[in-house]
Amino acid sequence: MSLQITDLKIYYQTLRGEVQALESTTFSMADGEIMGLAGESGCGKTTLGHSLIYMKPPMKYMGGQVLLDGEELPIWDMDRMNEFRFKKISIIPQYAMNAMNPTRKIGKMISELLGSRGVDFKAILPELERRLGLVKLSTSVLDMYPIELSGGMKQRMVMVLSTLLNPSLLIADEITSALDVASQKAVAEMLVEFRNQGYCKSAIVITHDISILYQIADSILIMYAGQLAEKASTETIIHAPRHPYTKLLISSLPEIGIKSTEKRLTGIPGNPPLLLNPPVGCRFRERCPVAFEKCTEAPPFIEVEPGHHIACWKEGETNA
Amino acid sequence: MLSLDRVTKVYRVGTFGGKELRAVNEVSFDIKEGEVTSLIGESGSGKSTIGKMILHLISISSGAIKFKGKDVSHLSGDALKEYYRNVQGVFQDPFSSYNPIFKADRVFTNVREEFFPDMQDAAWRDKVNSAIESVGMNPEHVLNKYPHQLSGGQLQRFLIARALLLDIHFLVADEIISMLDASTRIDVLNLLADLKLRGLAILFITHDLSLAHYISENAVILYRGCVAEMGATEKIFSHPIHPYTKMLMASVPRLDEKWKTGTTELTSKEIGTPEGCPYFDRCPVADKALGCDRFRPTLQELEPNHFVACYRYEKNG
Amino acid sequence: MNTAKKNEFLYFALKNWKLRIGFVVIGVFLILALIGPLLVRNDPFAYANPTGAKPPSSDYWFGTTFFGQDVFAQFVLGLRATFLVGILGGGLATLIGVVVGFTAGYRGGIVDEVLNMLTNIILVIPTMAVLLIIAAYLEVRSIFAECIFIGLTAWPWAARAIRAQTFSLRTRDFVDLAKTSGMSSFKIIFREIAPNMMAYLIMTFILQFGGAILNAATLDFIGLGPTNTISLGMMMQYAVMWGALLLGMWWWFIPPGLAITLIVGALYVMNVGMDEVFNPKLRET
Amino acid sequence: MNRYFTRKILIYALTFFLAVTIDWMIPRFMPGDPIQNMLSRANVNADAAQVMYTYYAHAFQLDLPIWQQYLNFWGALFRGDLGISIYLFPTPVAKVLMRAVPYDLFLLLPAILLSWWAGNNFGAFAARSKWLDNTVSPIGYILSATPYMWLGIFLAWLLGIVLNIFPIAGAYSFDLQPSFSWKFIGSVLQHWFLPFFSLFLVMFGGWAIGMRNMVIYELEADYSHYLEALGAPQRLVRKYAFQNGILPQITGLALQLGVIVAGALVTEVVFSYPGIGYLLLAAIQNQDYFLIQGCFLFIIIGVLIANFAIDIIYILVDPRTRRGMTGETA
Repeated sequence: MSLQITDLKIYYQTLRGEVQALESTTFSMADGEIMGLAGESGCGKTTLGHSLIYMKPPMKYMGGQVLLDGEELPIWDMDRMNEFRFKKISIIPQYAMNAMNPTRKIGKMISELLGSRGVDFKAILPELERRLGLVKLSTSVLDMYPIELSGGMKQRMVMVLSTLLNPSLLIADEITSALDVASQKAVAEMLVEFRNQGYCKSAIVITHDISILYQIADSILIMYAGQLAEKASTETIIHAPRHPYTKLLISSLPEIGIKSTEKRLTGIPGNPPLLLNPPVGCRFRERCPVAFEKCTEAPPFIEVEPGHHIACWKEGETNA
Repeated sequence: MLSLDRVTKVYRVGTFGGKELRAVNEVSFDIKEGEVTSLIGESGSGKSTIGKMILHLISISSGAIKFKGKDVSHLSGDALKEYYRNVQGVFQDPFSSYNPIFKADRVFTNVREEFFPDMQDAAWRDKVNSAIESVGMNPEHVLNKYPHQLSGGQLQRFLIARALLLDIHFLVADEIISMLDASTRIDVLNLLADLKLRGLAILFITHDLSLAHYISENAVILYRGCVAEMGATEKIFSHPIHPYTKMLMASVPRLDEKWKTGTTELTSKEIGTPEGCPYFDRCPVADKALGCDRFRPTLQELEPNHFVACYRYEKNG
Repeated sequence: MNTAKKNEFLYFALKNWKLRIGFVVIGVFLILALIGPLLVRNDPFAYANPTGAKPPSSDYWFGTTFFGQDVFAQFVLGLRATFLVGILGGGLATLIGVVVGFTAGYRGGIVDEVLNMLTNIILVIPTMAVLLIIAAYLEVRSIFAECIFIGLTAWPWAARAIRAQTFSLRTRDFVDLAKTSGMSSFKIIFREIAPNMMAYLIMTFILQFGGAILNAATLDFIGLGPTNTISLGMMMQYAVMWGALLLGMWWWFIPPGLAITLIVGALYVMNVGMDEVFNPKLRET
Repeated sequence: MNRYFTRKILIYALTFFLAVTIDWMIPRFMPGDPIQNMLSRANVNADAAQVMYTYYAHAFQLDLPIWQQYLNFWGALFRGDLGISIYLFPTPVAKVLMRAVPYDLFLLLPAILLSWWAGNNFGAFAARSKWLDNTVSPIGYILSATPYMWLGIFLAWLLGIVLNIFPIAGAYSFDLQPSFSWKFIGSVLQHWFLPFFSLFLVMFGGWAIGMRNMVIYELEADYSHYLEALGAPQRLVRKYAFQNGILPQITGLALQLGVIVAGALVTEVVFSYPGIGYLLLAAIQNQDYFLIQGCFLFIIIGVLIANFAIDIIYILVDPRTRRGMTGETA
């Protein structure tokens, strides 16, 4: 097991009260797994991803345990986490376009950053240059300022930098959403290549675009309103989902080959609940076509088949 | 219903406008009533500029836009107002479309003040209610609220309802669902399909090929301000010809098949002249012998309602 | 405005200590300026005390000048002048800034280029130098003329800030939507854009208010203030001119300068407080 | 970068043109006969008045057409001819001004540079913690709200009169002749300190507040968060924030110059420090219009030169302007 999360609970402290962004979350990831983390905006996917590496106020740790390669991550302690960041766990942030200091040459910035972490830049330079080649960047970018690079180039540069110390876990936050389709494909494929080369042992890919995950992820974890809904292999989530939310979500996605005149897709009526004061029990209850009395209790996230977890009373029952 | 005739937008950049940037370069196409035409392009392709030119929010540098046969490129005053009675738009960001300090209904009141100043309150209320109902919402649930109290999907429907208050024949839908969540976006898209059945002509601007395929009869593929390929959606999607369209089709993530590996070309090999084919530097089949680097290919109709701008595929080339 | 939002602003405004301090300080001085002259028995210019300079006492709260004039009487009258300059001078500067800023920001293109150029030019010129040379040639100077000159030279800051704000609001979709509703530019600026900038405009005015007071103090101190009244800056000028320093007459020059410092300081602090109230990112938690 | 540069130069050229035009216009378009006014109020004897009247009538060239007067004004300006001072008759204005300029530089350069340096460091320091911020920032606000002349008066009274540590008037002791002796240099420095210090303090407050805001903004920027997420120590994050936050402070320096100059004028008046400010006061009191106009021109030219220098420095320190990729998003 690469990553094991038990009962992780994260709230946001706001002036109106606590936003229950992530309810008791338990799941694990295998070594070498690329796990897609998907859901609508505000479902808690970014909260989950960020809490593992960089939990800054107003994010608030409410309990739970995170084990990476068997070692506990002190995610609630900003200072103690520093030892793990970059070396054991790393992130490609959503804002990769602005992630580099605009007034430093990229190479200089990297060397200063590595120096501050006790890594010898000179020693790692050949490897850095090799990896730049892998993402189709010339080594001359090290002598450039970030503004001289295009969006896609910056994205790839950050990708190389974030994984330079071969972290065990990489969190990739919406890395394709700002890119055009061509760059999107290239970046997504490079991520897989990085995993294959062992630049990161496993990765969590946070995105709202499920079709990208279908292309690159080994497994997909679907979240809804701060709760886990379903986790299974990519094929299963796409072709044989069992949670009602996943089913409705997947069936609402238009794909090439479907025309409105031939086959009308339907969305999910209603809106996700506000997390400031969410309903008790299953948070999908109000929009769920198969909800019943029991759903006022929160369903546990249980394994219904090997590698297939669901949090739904209906599905859990039929199998139990 | 609406036709573009060599519409061009040139921006002057540099000191005292020394350089020019062609955001849209001689784009021509027609949109018929009861049809959705998708305008597909990546960021910077000029697709939104075309939408804004149709809506008179950006001036046209050269060329003409005709609405029902009449040149509407340079309207002003009452004529422009009359045009807006027929042609309306909905934009990408639902939250930016509303003035955050006023209630969402203000978009309706603005329309009333400008277009129906004499209408009685009761009659107006009926008109608004029926417009809201026709976009699938309950007026009681959505009226009299602030934008932040409504969801993105509701806000976008609200804007479509606003357009329906007028006697519209043409709607520019500029990326209207790209910021909505997956579970709600399809319903807004279906709404456009319903409007089409009512005889509206719609220009659906998008970067998402699957959405374009779902909703539209015709598609226009735009690259750096130039039309690369256009025609019936079916033909383009089942039989893409332009190298750029082919690349798009191969790169789009699908749910029914995996990507074919083989890296996409990211770096340009060779820079062409500004007069050449805009796709020259990234094109895998570019050929200087054909003049790709020096002359911009024009659109050729390869089969009925299927046009391509590429020297490789000229009929007798 | 949204009632929920309005209450939220009010709540934070009342909770914000910077705003509270600012309001109290300004309030105290404003009251002093308004009712002070009514409390004073002595004509500020009359040589009330025949023995000349005297330190503060129950008769003369702030003492008397070298010539025996009542410092407190001059002080409260000077406060009036200070507030007048702040409101009129700062107000005029804000008004010009609003007109130029809105026009440049909303119109864009060549209009913007020209106005922006003009703004930059006036920004580079040390306005005080221009004020000096104009004032030097005027034989009779009134406080209103001073307000107008200050207003006419201080607007570029406001114009720049408002232009930038207008620019970013103008590109918002609701402005495009208003255009496609057939609304005129004038209507769009004042009914769609301006209401979104109220907080910003108030803050601009506050800064211009403080700036005008400081400018007026400089002019007055150099001897180019109004010729028909007294101001805080002029009090300091007279104090220095008649050797109050060497004579140790601290009561003559400390109050006017301290009052200006406190008023302008309170305005600056208020400005920060308002920024915190209207910009949730800056709120203290 | 070219675009940036041409624009700047154009603005400076236009500013200079406008300033000179104002300088020329004001005496000619103000109500009344300036020469008569001037002479009637200047306390000179009848003989001198006659000489001066002839001189000024010629100098103003009121008999020539307006455009000719304007062109001649420019011509004289380029020859360095700014007229003759009344108050120090018959010394040419340019010469009077040149005598004052070294004192201004001696006062302003250290005050500006040191307050800028110290204020920036102090502001960045205040941005470190909420506690520091809440105690330090109010000091900055109060300082920057203080009128220059009042702080000067206050310091002169406190340090000069009450504590009697520093002299409060002049550039050196009246009983000394300028020489390269320790005694003289010591006297110069003693006289210099108070005006310098009062200018320093007011500016210091402004820079500290500006820098505090900039650093807080930079610490919230994406690149800072990324560094922190990669476990970079606060030392490195703060270093970057400081270096990026200081760039707008450079432009801020250019924008503040006008205000600083005004502050320097009144400070010199308070301390009878023989720079242009002090000269200006004397000129105003003696109705010496040529000298007033000369002071005005000198101030403008000084500010323009300083602005230009700052622009060049900015180009040198900010790679974004150098690589010519500022702003333009096509």
